[in-house]
Amino acid sequence: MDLTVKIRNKTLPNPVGVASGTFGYGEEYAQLTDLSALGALYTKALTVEPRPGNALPRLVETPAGMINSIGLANVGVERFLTEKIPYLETLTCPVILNVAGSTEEEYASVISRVDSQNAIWAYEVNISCPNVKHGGMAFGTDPVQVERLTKTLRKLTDKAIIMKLTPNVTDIALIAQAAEAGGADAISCINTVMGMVVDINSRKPAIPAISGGLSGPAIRPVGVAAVWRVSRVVTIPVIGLGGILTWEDAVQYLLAGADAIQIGTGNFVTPDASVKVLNGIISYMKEAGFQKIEDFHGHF
Amino acid sequence: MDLTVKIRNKTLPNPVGVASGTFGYGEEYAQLTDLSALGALYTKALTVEPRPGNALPRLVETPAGMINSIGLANVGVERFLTEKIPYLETLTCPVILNVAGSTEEEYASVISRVDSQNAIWAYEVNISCPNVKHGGMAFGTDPVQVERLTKTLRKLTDKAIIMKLTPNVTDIALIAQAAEAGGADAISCINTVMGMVVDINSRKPAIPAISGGLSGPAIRPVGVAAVWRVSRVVTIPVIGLGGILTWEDAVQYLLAGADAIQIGTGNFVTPDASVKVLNGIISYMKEAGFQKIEDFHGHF
Amino acid sequence: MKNFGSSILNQKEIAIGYREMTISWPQSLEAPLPGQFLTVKVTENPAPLLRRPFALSGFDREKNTASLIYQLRGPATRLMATLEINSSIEVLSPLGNNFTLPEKDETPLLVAGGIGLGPVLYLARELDKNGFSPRLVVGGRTESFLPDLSNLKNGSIHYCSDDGSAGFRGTAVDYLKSLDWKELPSARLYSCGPQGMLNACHNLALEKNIPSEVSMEQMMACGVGACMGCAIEVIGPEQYARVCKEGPVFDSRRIKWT
Amino acid sequence: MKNFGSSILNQKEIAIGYREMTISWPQSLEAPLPGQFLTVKVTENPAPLLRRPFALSGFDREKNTASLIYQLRGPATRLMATLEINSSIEVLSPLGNNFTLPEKDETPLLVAGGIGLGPVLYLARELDKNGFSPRLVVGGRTESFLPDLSNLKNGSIHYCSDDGSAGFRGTAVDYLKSLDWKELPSARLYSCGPQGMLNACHNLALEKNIPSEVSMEQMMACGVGACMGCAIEVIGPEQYARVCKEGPVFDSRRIKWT
Ligand SMILES: Cc1cc2nc3c(=O)[nH]c(=O)nc-3n(C[C@H](O)[C@H](O)[C@H](O)COP(=O)(O)OP(=O)(O)OC[C@H]3O[C@@H](n4cnc5c(N)ncnc54)[C@H](O)[C@@H]3O)c2cc1C
Ligand SMILES: Cc1cc2nc3c(=O)[nH]c(=O)nc-3n(C[C@H](O)[C@H](O)[C@H](O)COP(=O)(O)OP(=O)(O)OC[C@H]3O[C@@H](n4cnc5c(N)ncnc54)[C@H](O)[C@@H]3O)c2cc1C
Ligand SMILES: Cc1cc2nc3c(=O)[nH]c(=O)nc-3n(C[C@H](O)[C@H](O)[C@H](O)COP(=O)(O)O)c2cc1C
Ligand SMILES: Cc1cc2nc3c(=O)[nH]c(=O)nc-3n(C[C@H](O)[C@H](O)[C@H](O)COP(=O)(O)O)c2cc1C
Ligand code: FES
Ligand code: FES
Repeated sequence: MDLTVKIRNKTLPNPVGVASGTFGYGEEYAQLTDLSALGALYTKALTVEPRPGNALPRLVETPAGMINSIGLANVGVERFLTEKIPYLETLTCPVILNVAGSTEEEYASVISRVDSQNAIWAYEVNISCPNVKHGGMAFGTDPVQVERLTKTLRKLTDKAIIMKLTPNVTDIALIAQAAEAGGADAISCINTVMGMVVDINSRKPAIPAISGGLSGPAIRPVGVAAVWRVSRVVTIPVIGLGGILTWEDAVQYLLAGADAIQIGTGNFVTPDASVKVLNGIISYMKEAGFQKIEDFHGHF
Repeated sequence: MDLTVKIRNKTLPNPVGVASGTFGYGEEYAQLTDLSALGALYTKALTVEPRPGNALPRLVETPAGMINSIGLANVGVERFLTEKIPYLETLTCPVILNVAGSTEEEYASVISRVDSQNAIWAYEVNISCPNVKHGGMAFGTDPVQVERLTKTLRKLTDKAIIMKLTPNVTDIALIAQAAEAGGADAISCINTVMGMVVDINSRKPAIPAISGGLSGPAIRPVGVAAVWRVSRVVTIPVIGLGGILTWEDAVQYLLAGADAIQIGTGNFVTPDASVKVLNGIISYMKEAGFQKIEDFHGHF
Repeated sequence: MKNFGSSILNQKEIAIGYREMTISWPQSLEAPLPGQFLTVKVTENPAPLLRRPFALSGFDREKNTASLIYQLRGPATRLMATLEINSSIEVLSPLGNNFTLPEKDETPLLVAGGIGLGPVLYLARELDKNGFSPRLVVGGRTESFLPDLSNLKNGSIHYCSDDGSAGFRGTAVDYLKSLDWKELPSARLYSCGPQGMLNACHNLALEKNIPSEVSMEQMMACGVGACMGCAIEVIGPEQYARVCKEGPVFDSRRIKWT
Repeated sequence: MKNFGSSILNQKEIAIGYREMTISWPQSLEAPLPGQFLTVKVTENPAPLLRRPFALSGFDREKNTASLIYQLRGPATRLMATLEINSSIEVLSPLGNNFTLPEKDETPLLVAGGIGLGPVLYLARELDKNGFSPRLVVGGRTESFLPDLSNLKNGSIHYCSDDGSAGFRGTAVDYLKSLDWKELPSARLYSCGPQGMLNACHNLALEKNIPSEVSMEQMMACGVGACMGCAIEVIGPEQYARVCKEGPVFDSRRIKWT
């Protein structure tokens, strides 16, 4: 059985990754799950400058989900290179760096400054960030900006560029096509869904940022639909995520057209969800007689 | 305490309605809840011609939610007038007719043909329907189409026109503004979120239409966020819905800027949810010292 | 029809993976008829969200108790199995239509498979009480799937198992076919169970030219006819019928078998 | 640190709305220290979704059992209260840091309010065992909020209630203020409870110039330091600290009180 997933000129050992922002840099989970079994580890978003993150509180639970307002809390490129890279170098699984910024130049600057690091297998570009030069609408909501950003970043590196799409758009397929046109090597979808909770006791939003990012099982049907639509219109691999808790959830994504998946919020509920999901996928493939990941595709 | 909600030139007795497609024409729930206590009853979508509805099965449960693919199953205008109006005439609560179509003319035709009926208090226009003349994208995804459709319908009736928005757009506030510019008297938001479930045993989508409409508690944070954004930019009343099960959920919507709310999927779980929610709102208002619905607004 | 808080008076395993639950019934509420169902709200948490439909498997007007037989399948039934005696659940019932009673001279043939046992058992007991001699045929894959049923006064129970480990070897429909149909001039067929069994019952009824009713299943949301979610395809002027309202019991000739 | 299946060995109400649960602890796993916490996965259903954090309120290395005290508040704790003895739950522990032990000559003053009782009680018992004479001050609104605590060998327990219905009339901090501080030259303060109580403890510690540790609370998602969700504002080069990793126990001078 071949579990590998080809992205650009390299292969992921298996289709099960852990999602950006939910797994730190892996160290925090090292005692709880086998990091060497991960198909990929997507790090927390990295920006040029350190960012402290959003005001408090940053989390609120919702029905079968949660909203986070972490912001892009991270140590910035400089400290990343000295404080995080040494640990990442010890990992045997592919490490995919999640990259964020407020301008095209910021994204570009992150990649330029870290690209020589061998510990980085590929980049996942978080385009849910507001573009400060374009009135603050997220990069990922405008196909023109997405194509341009992808093109710019594509030129800077020989590593794979994975564009991570936001579901908060009218037509996610259009955005995916723009990313592919710009030279993306793969698409990750979805990032969190915009959501809001009001605290009826304090009569204020539950998080100071008012709205935040909804994740978890509640949004799984949104993610599966997005993967289905995106995988119809692009030829590059699609990495599906959103609400995966169990291997059954992951298999839904693969059948809908995903080539790989990521577990985000699911890690919080089951710290070794990634291993369990991978084992479940393997058993399913055995029973179904699937030899490779592509065998999941084309059933409808 | 004044619970009324003014829409155009009339007032709803209270802010708690039951959502289109989840309450039939009221008859089915008559034994289970006090219909005369409803702030409004929004009927199943009506189209000019009868429609049998979508292929089977039409429902699938999701985490804290459900997906429906009912389609616009309804008896059409002719049978509506003879079979449904007589019952609706016996109701004392405001009946708001949910109107749907595949072209602007179809929407217009429904309203023209039923407008003389006194049993109809107002229209709620379901613009999540695909516009067959515009490549099948939903009316509600394009501000230009929304404004034009609203203008057209506005001319046909003296009854209130409530435009019901889809959340499957990049910027719902823009669509709401277009509706207001077109002369809408109120905004309902949200309709269902696009979602999909794959049956991993049959390896087919759980519903033949592939994707369907996600509703229930899972989407409540999406609805609350939409109401917040829309109520910032329009001056007409906003009717909030999506995932309301309890009075606490309803209060979240009101605090986020809604003037009224609707219960959809919640009726399936608790057949007399509407009465319970209304009573909960009243108790909350008493405790908070609120005199009227507007007192819910402006706390943040 | 009413949505009421009900007490769990008893529940026990009656076959591997199958449980019978007895619940209290409001005195003021009409008695459910064989074929009718209830829906249960299993938890106050929003998952599993939807109420779950179960057919009544018995009713005692004197004690005001109702019972249902359910199979452990997923989250809702797993939760139900953990409910202790005297704990309460929210029940909406009676819902849907019911089986038509046979004519005086007809022999009622009742076929049950899997989760179809409940409504058929209730019907068998009612018919038995009312002087009919129902023949209840219960099919399962192996012996362990076959519950031990209290005997009927006039009627009879026939077990069938695919592997022959109990009773007749073969399906319930195979058993029916094996009967001496000459001594069954006017029989009437009732069935509830897997789609394939119902379809086979329908075909047998056509062949023998006897009336036949099937109790159908479909995913439900409202359970009261409001959402159009539980539609199935039928033959007639309307393409679809609602299982929760026009059904769950249908003349098998009305169903569009696929 | 380990995520393990644990058996519920006992649980009982210890004050109105408060329960104590005793669970099994894997032999191979390190013992939790006072101040550390665990997170519980309360259901296999996806709601309530997140694991819930609870401080350890006791630990028995011989029996390999741990306990926690929890208040019935919402869906997760309501579910926990229904779990029967011998049923199992999934527990992730030990998490977070722990209280610093006092110096040999210091008098440990321990303050607990509401759900802060657990960790403080565990600390009191440990200190007591190790030859210290902890003074445990437990505050509640009325008598009915005050659990009956097993007595300490060397230490002492002081109840305070806002309405004077039990023990000292006033808050736990009022009680501390009422002490004769001349006989407490070197005290050390530990507190866990509502934010206001912690802040008052901090102010008292500043006034008396004694070391003071507080156990903080914040909404958590991962519980292991990976998500940055449980941040609180602190003084120092970094604006935020993670309650689950740098905490839950902090030097009260490090907290940015608001
Ligand atoms: C009219 C009717 C009568 C029924 N009578 C019985 C009975 O007497 N005994 C019995 O064991 N079962 C009966 N069922 C089936 C029963 O409703 C399902 O077994 C139950 O809902 C399973 O829920 P779960 O959460 O345990 O499993 P899940 O994993 O949620 O579902 C397992 C299967 O049950 C069915 N199901 C789930 N939710 C619903 C729903 N809301 N409406 C309808 N079907 C659903 C689906 O086919 C699903 O694939 C009946 C169904 C209908 C429609
Ligand atoms: C480090 C730490 C130690 C704690 N120790 C104890 C203890 O020993 N005993 C005790 O009774 N409680 C303790 N708590 C609080 C406990 O976690 C909440 O009471 C519990 O989560 C309530 O869950 P619920 O579903 O019953 O109520 P909900 O209605 O979900 O929540 C009630 C309140 O609990 C808090 N809460 C809910 N979910 C979380 C979460 N995932 N993380 C953190 N807080 C949450 C929130 O403040 C919320 O407003 C501790 C919290 C933390 C952070
Ligand atoms: C606490 C938290 C922090 C996150 N941080 C990031 C981030 O830094 N960059 C990013 O691209 N996505 C981030 N995400 C989004 C997740 O990677 C993922 O796309 C989303 O949560 C949906 O998947 P899930 O439902 O499995 O969590 C974050 C999500 C959560 C819950
Ligand atoms: C079974 C079902 C049928 C629906 N039919 C319609 C419809 O005909 N017209 C419409 O505007 N909305 C329809 N809706 C959408 C609801 O009115 C509502 O906008 C949506 O379900 C979100 O609210 P909820 O989460 O409270 O259900 C339907 C929803 C459901 C679940
Ligand atoms: S379940 Fe709603 S119509 Fe039958
Ligand atoms: S809860 Fe995730 S970092 Fe603390």
